[in-house]
Amino acid sequence: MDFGPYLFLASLEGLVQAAVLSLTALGLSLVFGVMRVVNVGHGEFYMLGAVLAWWITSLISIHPAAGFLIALVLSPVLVGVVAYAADRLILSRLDYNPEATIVATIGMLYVLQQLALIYFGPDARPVEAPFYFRVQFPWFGYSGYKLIVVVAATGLLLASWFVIARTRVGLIMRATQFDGEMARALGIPVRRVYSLVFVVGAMFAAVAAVLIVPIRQAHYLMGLDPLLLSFIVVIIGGLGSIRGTIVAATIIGMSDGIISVFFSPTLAKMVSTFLVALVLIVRPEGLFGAKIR
Amino acid sequence: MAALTLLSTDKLERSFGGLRAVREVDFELRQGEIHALIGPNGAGKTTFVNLLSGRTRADAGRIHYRGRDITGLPAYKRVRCGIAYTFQITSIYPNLSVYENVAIAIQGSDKFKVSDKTAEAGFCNAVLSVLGRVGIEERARDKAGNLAYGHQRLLEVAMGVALEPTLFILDEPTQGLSDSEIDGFCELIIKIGESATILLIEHNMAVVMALADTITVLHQGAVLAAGSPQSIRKDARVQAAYLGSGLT
Amino acid sequence: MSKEKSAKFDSTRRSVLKSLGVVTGAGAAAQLAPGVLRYAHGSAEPIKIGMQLHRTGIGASYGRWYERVTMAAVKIINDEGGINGRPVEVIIEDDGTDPKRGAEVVEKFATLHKVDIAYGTLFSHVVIGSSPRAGELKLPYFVVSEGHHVASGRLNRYVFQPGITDVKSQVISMAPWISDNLGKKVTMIFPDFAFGHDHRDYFSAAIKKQGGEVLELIPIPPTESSFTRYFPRIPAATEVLYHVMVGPGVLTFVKELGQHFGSNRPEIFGFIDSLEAVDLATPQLEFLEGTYFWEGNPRYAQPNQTEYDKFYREKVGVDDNGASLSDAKDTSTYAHMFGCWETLFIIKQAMELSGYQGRTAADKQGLIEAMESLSTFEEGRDHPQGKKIFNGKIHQSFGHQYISRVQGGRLNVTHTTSIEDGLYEPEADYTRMPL
Amino acid sequence: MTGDVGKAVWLHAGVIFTLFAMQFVLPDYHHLIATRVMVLAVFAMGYNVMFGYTGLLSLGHAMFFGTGMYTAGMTVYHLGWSVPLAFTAGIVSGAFVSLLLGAIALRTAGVSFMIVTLMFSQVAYLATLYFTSYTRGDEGLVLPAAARSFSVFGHVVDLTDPATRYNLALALLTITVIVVFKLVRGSTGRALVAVRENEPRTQMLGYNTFVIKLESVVISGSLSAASGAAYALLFAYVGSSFTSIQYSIDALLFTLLGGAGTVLGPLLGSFIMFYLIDIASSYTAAYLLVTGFVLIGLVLFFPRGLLGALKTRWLPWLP
Repeated sequence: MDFGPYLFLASLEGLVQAAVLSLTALGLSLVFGVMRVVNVGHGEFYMLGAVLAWWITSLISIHPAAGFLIALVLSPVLVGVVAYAADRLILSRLDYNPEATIVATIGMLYVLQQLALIYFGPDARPVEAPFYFRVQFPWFGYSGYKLIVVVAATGLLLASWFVIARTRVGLIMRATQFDGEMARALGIPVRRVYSLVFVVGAMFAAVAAVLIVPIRQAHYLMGLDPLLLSFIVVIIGGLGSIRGTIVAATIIGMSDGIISVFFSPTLAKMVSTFLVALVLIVRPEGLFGAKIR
Repeated sequence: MAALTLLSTDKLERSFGGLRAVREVDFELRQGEIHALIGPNGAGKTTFVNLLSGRTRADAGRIHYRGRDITGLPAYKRVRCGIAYTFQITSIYPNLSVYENVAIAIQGSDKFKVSDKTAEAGFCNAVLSVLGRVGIEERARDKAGNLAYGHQRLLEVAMGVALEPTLFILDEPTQGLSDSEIDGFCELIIKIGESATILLIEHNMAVVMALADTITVLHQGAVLAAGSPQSIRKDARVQAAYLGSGLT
Repeated sequence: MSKEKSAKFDSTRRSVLKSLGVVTGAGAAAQLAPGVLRYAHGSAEPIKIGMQLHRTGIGASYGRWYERVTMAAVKIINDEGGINGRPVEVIIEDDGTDPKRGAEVVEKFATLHKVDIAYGTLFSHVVIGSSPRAGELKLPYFVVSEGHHVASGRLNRYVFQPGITDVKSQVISMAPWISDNLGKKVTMIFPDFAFGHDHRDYFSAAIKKQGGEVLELIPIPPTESSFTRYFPRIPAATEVLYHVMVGPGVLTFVKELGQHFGSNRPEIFGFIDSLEAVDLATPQLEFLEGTYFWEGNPRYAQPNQTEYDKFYREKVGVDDNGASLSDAKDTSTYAHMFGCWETLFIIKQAMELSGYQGRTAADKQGLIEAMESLSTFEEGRDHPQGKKIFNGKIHQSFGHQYISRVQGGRLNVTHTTSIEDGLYEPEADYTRMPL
Repeated sequence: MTGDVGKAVWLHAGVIFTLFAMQFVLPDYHHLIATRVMVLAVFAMGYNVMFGYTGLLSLGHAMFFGTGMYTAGMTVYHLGWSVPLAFTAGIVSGAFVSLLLGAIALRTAGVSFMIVTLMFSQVAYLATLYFTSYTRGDEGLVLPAAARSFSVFGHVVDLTDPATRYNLALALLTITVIVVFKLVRGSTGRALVAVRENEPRTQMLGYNTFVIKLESVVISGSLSAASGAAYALLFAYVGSSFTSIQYSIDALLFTLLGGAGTVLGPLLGSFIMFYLIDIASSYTAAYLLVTGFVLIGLVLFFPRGLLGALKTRWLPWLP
């Protein structure tokens, strides 16, 4: 294939990658930003979102589009419930101590992953795309659904930006992020904000997963890659910086997509990871983030 | 007493964001004196001593210690040059025994090698004698975190003493102590003053007047006045500053 | 040890199968989740077969079916009086399709379960990781892997692959047909590990021999989940796209292949591995219509189906479309799993030949020499896939290969290779190795 | 406090002796497991130097283990080096890699340090898959039987012999116990703990805390590498799964369970966890569920781990 179309395809792939990644990473970033804890189990919320989407669509055998839309709503809700339980039963009891939380969320990672294995099996599970059409470019064909994923993700990102920047809920969240103590003093129910943020963060991952699952299939081991990529994104974007997260996700997603096409996906992952190292040498606090202690 | 200059600063400068916390401070500390640094809240006292101890970097200006420029020296090296520092908010090793707290300090002073047995015995005695000097010897085996606040303060001083410093910077050591404790504390500081030069940030005027040979008054990051306690007491600007900030 | 709970997924990792005498009904064995089944009238000390199973990891879908086939075959063997009058007991350990875990499982078989033989591994990297331990522990190790590593002589005298033809032979036998009927300019897509490398090396060589050429080699990690990014590397001049893929991503792989090409595609020749355990009727696979696949054993019952294949399908619980009798969506790994069936009957044959009694050095030696003395397996109930020639020097079988075309959403065999097509000069001689 | 030292020395000597005696009573399989676990315990003890004593939470130790393992394995496989030489090479490369990683990663602290170590370890993992021509990717390297014996002073050591393996593993473990014991009882150990407990204070007592942390990383990394190298040479297989995140987490798990900041904790943790998983695995394919529950349970109810609890309750002298 000639260079032009080659690069074009690469960027399309990168775009899809970036779209899904920014949703997933945003969830992780929100949780860190507001609660100052790292959720190592984040990738499993993503996995759970995908697997539940398969489960839901396989239960209701109506038109795939309808089934998918139901899953798109229901799956993240269920994941949110799981996240809420995790927050109440584990994280809040640890008083959100950063290191304890890391260990606990690693534990959650295994619990969720292995339960998925027990109840949904070790096989990759397909989910029907709500609709299917090929966009035929002169040089190659491309899944129309993938393009829709990009659009949908962008919409969601704008919406969440609006919520965080323009609404009262967002204000409360930002206040808590800025200074938990002060927020408490101002009578903000910090604990409840934490629960909310943790749930929302998990749901972001789940939504991203439901969007991607018709392309990738659902599998109990699918959680690790998005987790690592999200880590890369939040580090480069600066832990807790929404803007940084989205910019970084686009950079990483595109570069990953493009390098994958021209060289090798494995190499792409290695490169983006090294990128993190560089960023840390130059700016330990990330490109956009505020210094973290 | 000998008017030998131990430490001096030249147009020392430090800002945080827009705020000039320390502005062009020229300051001189004479060997062997007990020097008090006073001033209303937010006058930049803590920032200033942090610049001296190396915990924060200066934006401009120079620091000379024993005639040597130490402006670029990292904190731990300044400590090794004999500048000890106690934090405004008590900073000890709460989970370790009182003995360990001081042991760490002594080891940091590089005066002991814990390798061979005889040295180890000597080391142990050294620790206990330091604890003795501040009078918490019998607490050696207790967990530092369980000590009463006053004793924790003493422990932190002990950690400073253990370094056998030439210059000992104390940031509001009497803060939160009861009057009786304060008296004991003053005696202790005088005792330490026999072997070290002392720079003291203090709010409690009684303490200042009791201890200080020299006083420097900081106001809005700049030196307002410097001199003997008597001269400072009389100084109109100082009174203005204090009254202005509602302090006495 | 626990009985099986969910029919959806067998949560029992090690399971012991004493005689299936207690189980009734055809196909029950396939449904039967392995748990402990007490030997109805336990007389003789059983012969223990340690099955190294891909129950989790990228080989899971194969593992599920390898297990069902094994149970079916063992039931028959036991119903007919076992081996040398002793019932066969299968002890299953999951290797997670991971070579590291595989080696540990082999050790566990030898030192904890004290099995007579180890058996049943598919993925080549697991075989390669496990074989040396089997050799050191002097544990006869029967694999059903397709890889060329056994025949290559890289392993050791304790490792056999009697039930299924190796990749080298498969591709040699099919290369002529491909270059004659599909084209000579080939691009290869293959998984980037031992098994895929066998395809890369031996098919490239074979097609060159036919005057063809390989335009591009595109290796893909077996754990990959998104494939479009690889397709631009397919040169426009490609006449034949040769694809073989494994792992959980296979369905995504073929779907994205379809999206990429649509109607204007080159000739496509795939190894059914790219579609094992995947229902051909899945939406978006229509583009495969008219493409060709290698099949080790035809998934769809053919017009000329033998009675043996009928019997085999019935016992394993597979319908005429190669799907589970109990769940038409549960497509089998039909092109590979016959190897388990045949391997077990060959083990039986060899043990009876050597009068195998127990785990003594002499008995094991006898078993191995008996194996090496075998030369042909005639088509029959024990060998439903067809006749095979066994080379004792390289511990490898050679059989017929099937080339099928997708027509009307099913696979119809259009060409069957002869065994001779796939024979090559032995590269090694295990029989010279000390025991 | 010399009495305490005495007690501690006797305790550790006792443990080592027990392990030595065990080999004569253990049945085959458990003999084998004990061999594995002793090697893995060295890995965990290395991890503990960093996590338990210095308070640096790393999720990248699989990289150090892998460095030792691949260096030892590849020098034997490709260059035909002798076992002792390969082992040494493994440790040296481990020290080098940990020095490099430390220099970079220690610019960060807390959670970002954790993430950075995780990232680097992931690069190492991907590298083992990417450079297939040297590492044989997913398939891994199998060390030829020929390369598995060496002679010292004329008498041949055969690594395929279980007894030899057991005692070599025990030897490695013993050396590690001595090294770590001396380390944490000595001045370095005191400095490590000081950094863990209160870094700013430690700085203001004249310590160069960066160097101390770097020291800790290198010691920790080298021990882990030693464990990896030993594992490769004893069990003759080198594979990418050993460098996966799973392995970094195992080190953390073993340490937490046994008790972070105690010399013997990781050893205890390794034994218990290995058996827990092995038993669980005979009931379900989802045996890693145990790992999950243990981690959560520990952090919720048993943050100090087993020996940690003992130490705080009854045995304050436990090093």
